[in-house]
Amino acid sequence: MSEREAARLRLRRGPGLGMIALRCAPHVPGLGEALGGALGGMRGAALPERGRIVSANGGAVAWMSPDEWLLLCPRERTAGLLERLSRELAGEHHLLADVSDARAVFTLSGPGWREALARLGPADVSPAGFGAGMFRRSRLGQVAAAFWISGPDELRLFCRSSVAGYMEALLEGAARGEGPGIFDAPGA
Amino acid sequence: MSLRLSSGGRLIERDRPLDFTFNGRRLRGLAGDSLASALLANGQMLVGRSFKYHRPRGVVASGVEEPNALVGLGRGGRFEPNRRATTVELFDGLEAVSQNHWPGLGFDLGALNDLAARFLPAGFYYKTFMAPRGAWEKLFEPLIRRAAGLGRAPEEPDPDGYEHFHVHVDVLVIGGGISGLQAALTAGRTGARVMLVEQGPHWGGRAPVEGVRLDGRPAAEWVDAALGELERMGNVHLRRRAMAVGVYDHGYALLHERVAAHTPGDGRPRHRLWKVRARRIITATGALERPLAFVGNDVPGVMLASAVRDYVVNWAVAPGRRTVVVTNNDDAYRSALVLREAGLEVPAIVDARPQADGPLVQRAREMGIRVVSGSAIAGVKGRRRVRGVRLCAHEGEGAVLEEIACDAVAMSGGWSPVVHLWSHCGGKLLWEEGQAHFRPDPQRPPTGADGAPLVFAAGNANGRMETAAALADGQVAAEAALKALGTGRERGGARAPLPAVAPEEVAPMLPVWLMPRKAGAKARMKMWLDFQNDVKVSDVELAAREGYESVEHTKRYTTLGMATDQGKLSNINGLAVLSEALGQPVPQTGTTTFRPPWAPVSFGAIAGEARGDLFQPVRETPIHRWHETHGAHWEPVGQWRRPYAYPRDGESLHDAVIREVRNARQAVGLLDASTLGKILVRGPDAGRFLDMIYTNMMSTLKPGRCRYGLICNENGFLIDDGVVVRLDKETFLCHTTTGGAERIHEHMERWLQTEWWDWRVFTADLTEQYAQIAVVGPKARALLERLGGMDVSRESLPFMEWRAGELAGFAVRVFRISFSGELSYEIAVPAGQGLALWERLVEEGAAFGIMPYGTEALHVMRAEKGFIMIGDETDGTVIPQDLGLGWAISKKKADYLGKRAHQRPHMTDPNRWKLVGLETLDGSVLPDGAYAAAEGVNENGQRKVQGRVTSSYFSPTLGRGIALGLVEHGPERMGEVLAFPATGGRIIRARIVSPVFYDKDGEKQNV
Amino acid sequence: MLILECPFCGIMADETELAPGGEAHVRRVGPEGSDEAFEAYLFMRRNPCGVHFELWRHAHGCGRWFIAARNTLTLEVYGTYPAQTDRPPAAIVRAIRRRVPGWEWQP
Amino acid sequence: MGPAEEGRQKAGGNVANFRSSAASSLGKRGAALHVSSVIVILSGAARVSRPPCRSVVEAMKRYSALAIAREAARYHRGWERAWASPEPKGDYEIVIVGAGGHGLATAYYLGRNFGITDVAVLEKGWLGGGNTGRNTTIIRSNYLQDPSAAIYEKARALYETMSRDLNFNVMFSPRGVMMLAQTEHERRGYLRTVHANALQGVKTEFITPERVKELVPIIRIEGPRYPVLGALWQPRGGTARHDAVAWGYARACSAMGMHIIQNCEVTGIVSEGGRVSGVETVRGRIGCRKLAIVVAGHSGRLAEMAGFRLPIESVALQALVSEPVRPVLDVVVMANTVHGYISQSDKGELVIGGGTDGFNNYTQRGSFHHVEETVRALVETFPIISRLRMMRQWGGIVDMTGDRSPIISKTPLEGCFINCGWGTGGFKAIPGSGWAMAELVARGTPGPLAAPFGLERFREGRFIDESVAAGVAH
Repeated sequence: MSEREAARLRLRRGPGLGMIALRCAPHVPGLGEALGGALGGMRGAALPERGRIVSANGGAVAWMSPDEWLLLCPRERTAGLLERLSRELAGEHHLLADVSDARAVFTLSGPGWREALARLGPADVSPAGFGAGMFRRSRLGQVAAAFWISGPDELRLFCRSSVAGYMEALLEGAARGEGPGIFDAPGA
Repeated sequence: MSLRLSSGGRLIERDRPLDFTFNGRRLRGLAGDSLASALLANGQMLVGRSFKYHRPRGVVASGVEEPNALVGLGRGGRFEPNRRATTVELFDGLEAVSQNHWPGLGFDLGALNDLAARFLPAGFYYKTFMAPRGAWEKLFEPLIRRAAGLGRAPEEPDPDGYEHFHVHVDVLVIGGGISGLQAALTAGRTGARVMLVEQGPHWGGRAPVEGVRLDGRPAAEWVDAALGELERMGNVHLRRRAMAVGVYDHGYALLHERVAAHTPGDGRPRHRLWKVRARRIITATGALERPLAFVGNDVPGVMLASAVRDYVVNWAVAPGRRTVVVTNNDDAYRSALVLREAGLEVPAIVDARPQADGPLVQRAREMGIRVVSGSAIAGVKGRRRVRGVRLCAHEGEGAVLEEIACDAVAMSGGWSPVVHLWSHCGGKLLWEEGQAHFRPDPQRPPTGADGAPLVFAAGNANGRMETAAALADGQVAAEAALKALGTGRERGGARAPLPAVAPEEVAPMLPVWLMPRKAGAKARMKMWLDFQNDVKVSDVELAAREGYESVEHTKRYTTLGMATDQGKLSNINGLAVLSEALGQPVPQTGTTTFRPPWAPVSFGAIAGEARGDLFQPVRETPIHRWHETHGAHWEPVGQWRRPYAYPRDGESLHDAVIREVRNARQAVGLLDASTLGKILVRGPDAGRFLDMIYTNMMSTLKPGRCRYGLICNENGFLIDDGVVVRLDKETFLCHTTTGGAERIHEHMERWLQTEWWDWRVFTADLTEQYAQIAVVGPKARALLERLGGMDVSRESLPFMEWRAGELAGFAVRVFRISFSGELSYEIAVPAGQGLALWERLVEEGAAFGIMPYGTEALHVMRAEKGFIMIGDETDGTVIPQDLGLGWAISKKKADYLGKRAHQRPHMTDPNRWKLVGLETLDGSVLPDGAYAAAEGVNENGQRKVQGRVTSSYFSPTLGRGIALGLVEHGPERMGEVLAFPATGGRIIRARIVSPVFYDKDGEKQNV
Repeated sequence: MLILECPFCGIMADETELAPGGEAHVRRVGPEGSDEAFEAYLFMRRNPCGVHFELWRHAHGCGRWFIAARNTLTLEVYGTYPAQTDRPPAAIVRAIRRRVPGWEWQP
Repeated sequence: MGPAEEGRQKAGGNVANFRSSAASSLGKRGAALHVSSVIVILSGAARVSRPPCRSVVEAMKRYSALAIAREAARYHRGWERAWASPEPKGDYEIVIVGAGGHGLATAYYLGRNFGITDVAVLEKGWLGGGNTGRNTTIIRSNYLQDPSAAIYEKARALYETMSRDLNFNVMFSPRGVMMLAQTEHERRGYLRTVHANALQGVKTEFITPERVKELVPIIRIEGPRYPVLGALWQPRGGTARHDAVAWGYARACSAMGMHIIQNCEVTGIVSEGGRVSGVETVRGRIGCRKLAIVVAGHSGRLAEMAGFRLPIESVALQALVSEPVRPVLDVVVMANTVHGYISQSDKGELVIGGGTDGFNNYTQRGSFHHVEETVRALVETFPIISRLRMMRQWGGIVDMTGDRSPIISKTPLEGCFINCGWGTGGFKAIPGSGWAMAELVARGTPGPLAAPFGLERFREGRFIDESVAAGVAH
């Protein structure tokens, strides 16, 4: 990759995140608090609206589907969080599972990430169509992926761990070259 | 002789010469040239040969519609056939070769066809080559095939790269002429997301060529200003060399961008395929000029009048020094004027109209050009080059009145809007008498997902042929599109005044479909409609005469419009000739269907990045790398790759499998079972749910226990199997086959979401969260005990039970299940620790002679035990009852998926084939998929059969071939010998035996 | 190339993010059903040239099954709604009637 | 030799008298009617024993190199219509809805095998304009299940002699059809097919990767993704000129005095007392004693008119052609693991097809991503095509049944028969389908070829499933 290209986009495998899949009815009393509490210090704030992700204290909760959430946290906190949540949700019909190892995480940094995604999938990743706080599940190349903006000029995405090699090659390819520069225009 | 003029040429840079070769000849062109203009500048008028008669062919157009000037470009892996010279941007070192001739372009033996042309009319091949029997196949077709094709295919793989790009816009404007620009301005000013694309390398379309003045300034200046404004807008994206090739349903538009086609090998992708999601689309795609049908209209040197204009104005190239213009409209007079202004001779303008007047005609006369009205061309002199024309009265039969010497002819039959993209998605057309062309019918546009109009045509493409009207139409189309968006934006944009354009007064054109109008049969055989495919007026008339009256029949019978230009020049003329032959108005004949792409798209661009390693995803288990470094021979299983076996140096695959089986049976083997599906099912209704999904009773399974289960679809057929584990009261873990993981999870979710949505059950696919390792063989327990940790003794972990615990410090779940018949433990750990545990097992197992084994050993061992394999014993037509699995179908349950299906007559038929074991009498291995023949033949003369082999292996354990099969009444025919006809006439005899070949009482797995 | 709005995510999903699931609102026939009823349930499809109700799964998204009310001839989409129902919601029926006067829902 | 053919031998005696009338009928509608009515009288009670019309070829003005030379002398002004374009009569003995290959073949064999020529073939648009004119022209019979192998092999055998039978060159080109085995599972499936075919009288073999490479030098057998493990090879499979098949049958039927009526959409089906008595069309009511519905993707709509439902779904299938290039591919190659099949026409175009859309669609337009998937697969398998270009892309509406096998059957409406559900594989079956359908319509009961394809199989759970051997693509 040329320096010019590297300036546009850097690709990194990781970080290894703790991931917990939670399925339960959204109206379960105290769910938001449970999640917020689990992440620490975000009372009731941690029930993201559909298609969104809320973050705090190095953790986050993403909306996966109407009755499914994904908790993201530092790896070492996973076990504790699992326990705590199953305690708090005891008695409620729910499913909790550690899926940290089932998924591979990638981080794309640099202004080129929008074009990289646009080369690989049908999602509208223009600033108008995809902004901070949004959590998009879609297709990249021939596999499913989910991505969100994790910082200025930084995108985080994950896919199934079995296709991590494919995804890495795919993203490296998409990071190469200049691209049409369609998102560079002011306010485009 | 075509030539380069000493002055002019708005697109060329005279101080930047470029060297290129044509058929090996070194030639020189200029930066800004197209390959066509550069060839003409070098006097190269003859550029190819036609498909059928191998007639000499010269450049006839200046753009994508070119049917003749097709060349082979580049060399080696970068060779590309059939490129239109008119759309190839010249670059230094370009190599081009002409096509479809032998031995040479000048002297081509294929041209013999031309002498026989009269014997080769449209569809002649349907009427002959039938006798004697076999002659078609052995003699005629091979001859025809030898003549097939135009250019040759490349012989090496394509070294270039391609990419895709997805983009979402409110309005996609197609066409960078003044109408498109005006549309983009109008839409862009409202803040809408706009993309404006132009197929060529230049903006502005024809306006700059025509010398149009906007607000008193040359068109080019207005174009530059418009581009400036558009570029400043943040919400508009401009793209040149991006050809819109297709409009698909719901506003999906395909653009084919030539990124580096003119700078080969510069590292950029050669083409980029844009997938645009547009809420509305504006087609400002201009119009195409029609040729005229007269005798010899295909001779090199006969060109479209507008093309002549383009070459002179854009590239300072003229097709000849003396050009006769022939027309049925005013527009062609512009070419005459341009030629004259360039100091070239125009001996005459031949105008089919009875009288020609109007401003353009006047100006031509004022410049001293002779205008011959009411006349036509009776014939063109010359074969490889125009040498002159013969004139006649247009209303007559072609009696020659005079001859005019000339070296070029500029023809114009009027203009047809480019309606392709409008039509791709169902847009309808209407016939415009005055212009004798089809244009988009605003009342019947293509509609989008919302049922509202999706595509809006603008400018020439909409039949607005004058500059002022075309400009205004761009604005109108944009406003209509914005309105249809329903964003209220159409009010947002300030309506900027349109530039003032001097009014053009144009005299009406006269529809002319062949000239002269009463030309005889012989003449009609020399009037070309489709230059590339050699379809003539007489061919279309023949089709009509023979009853091929539908325009589609005519097209298919004559091949009119089926050439690489897809009839861009020939279709309208062709169907007009057909209409006259049928004595019906053109609209009644209608058009053929317009299909994507508007112009050909490279397969490379369509494939995009998905080549080589990225062709399809490869799924890898956590232990994949280890397999790789330990010589695994891979077997693709879905998108996974699983080790088939681990052959050692000098060891054959077959021997490796035998070794792996023996070792697992005698010592201990290791299998990476991580690909098996692992679906978590949890909730108060989980048991009830699994009772529906599986044919077995699962709700009664006790926590800590495992049960082998079968899954049928509603049609009763067995689709998957696996071990179900009860983790706790509300939680089950369902193992599926490798291929079944997603399929079965989706199957479960579908039933939960679409049928039993009130049941309290959640599922999760945890297949990839865990690595699963099978430790198999008599020494398996000893090995685990050596690892240390949980108690794996028979007492505390019996067969078909599971425990959670620790092994060698790993937190694991251990399932005592066996697919091999041996003492076997399947150990699950979080995927991240899979490799570490595997390596630890290999290390500690050394003392026990541990060896990994692959899928083939797995198959052999399960076959020795008579265990079925989904995909081998099942094929989508087999029910559990066929496989002796009736025991796994609960009789107690009122319902399960497939239960009703199992009650149907054919499913309860006692004659269904049933699972048995098969042993060849000679110990050999039965061929895979062999059938057991029965006596006699059925009503269709097919040999009757009574069974078939479903799996067949050499069993190292028994030292002989063993097989499983389905046989009519099989279980009742133990000991009977069946005959299996194999390929090569051999007949292999095999005895029906029990499907369990090894450890019939299952003691080994239960120790 | 269809675009359908996933009623769960609110995303205008591209066809390549979705998986089709065949005719919607087909009632399951269990063990007690007649041969004819069972055959109809498994195989007899409306296959209309016009208004059609069809199951789709947001496969590369939330994984949810929803129903698209659309026209198989014009490909117009009248609306989408969650699959957890045995009949189209009133709003969808109204939307169809607006475009296809006199159209009636037949269970 | 099938029963119908035996019948033809017996009936040979009456042929002459029919032949002369048929000859005189060409282009003369009155005569055509006369002939058919003669037939009706001749037929009397036992319809089947009627004199079959073997005189098709004689009845037509023959096509030959000589005829072309003769016509060339007068600028080809002497050619007659390939088929007449008559006004519909008030009624016919048999009305066939759908003038595609299957409908026209049904009519042809009604005349040729059963001497029934009081037949009208009604076509909504232009004959051969449906899937007959939109497919990838592949002809093969390497099917796994007995009933499929029987009817497709019958069809293939009839293709071998079709040009001469019809005196119309349909350019049947038995260049060989190859189905690549790219996974172990596919390899086993094709081995099974080879064994089955041997007993069915279908000549196929399983060939090695080396032989594959020999037959298709431009293929990449080593993969990389899916190495070629061998192939199912049918040396006498191939292609034919699809339009010519419809035209050739139309010409022959017209010569027998049958009426082919284009632009005549059927709007309703008329019945009396549970028995069909005619059809309503945009050109008025046309009566008939028997009705054959042969309309592929539109079967559901016709069945609705007749008051019954079908286990059919209509979906879009797409195909595309490249620009013509010099021959690089002399056999038909099908790669089902990666969903693509390809052959090269006598004009030099690569003719390419792939999978179907998974949703109901009546637009004759498909989704581009299917084209993308197919092209991707073929570029990977034949790397040199990367720089060739897609010239044209189109779609057809195919009718898929519950088991993906066709229906040739009686219907709940007496006198009404249906032939549909050929899905993506109809073209190759045309002559066999017409042969079997003609027998069903003429006799009122199916012969051995059609019998297994009855509608009742879906109720009984007796399916004819070909997907078993991965033979999904056609």
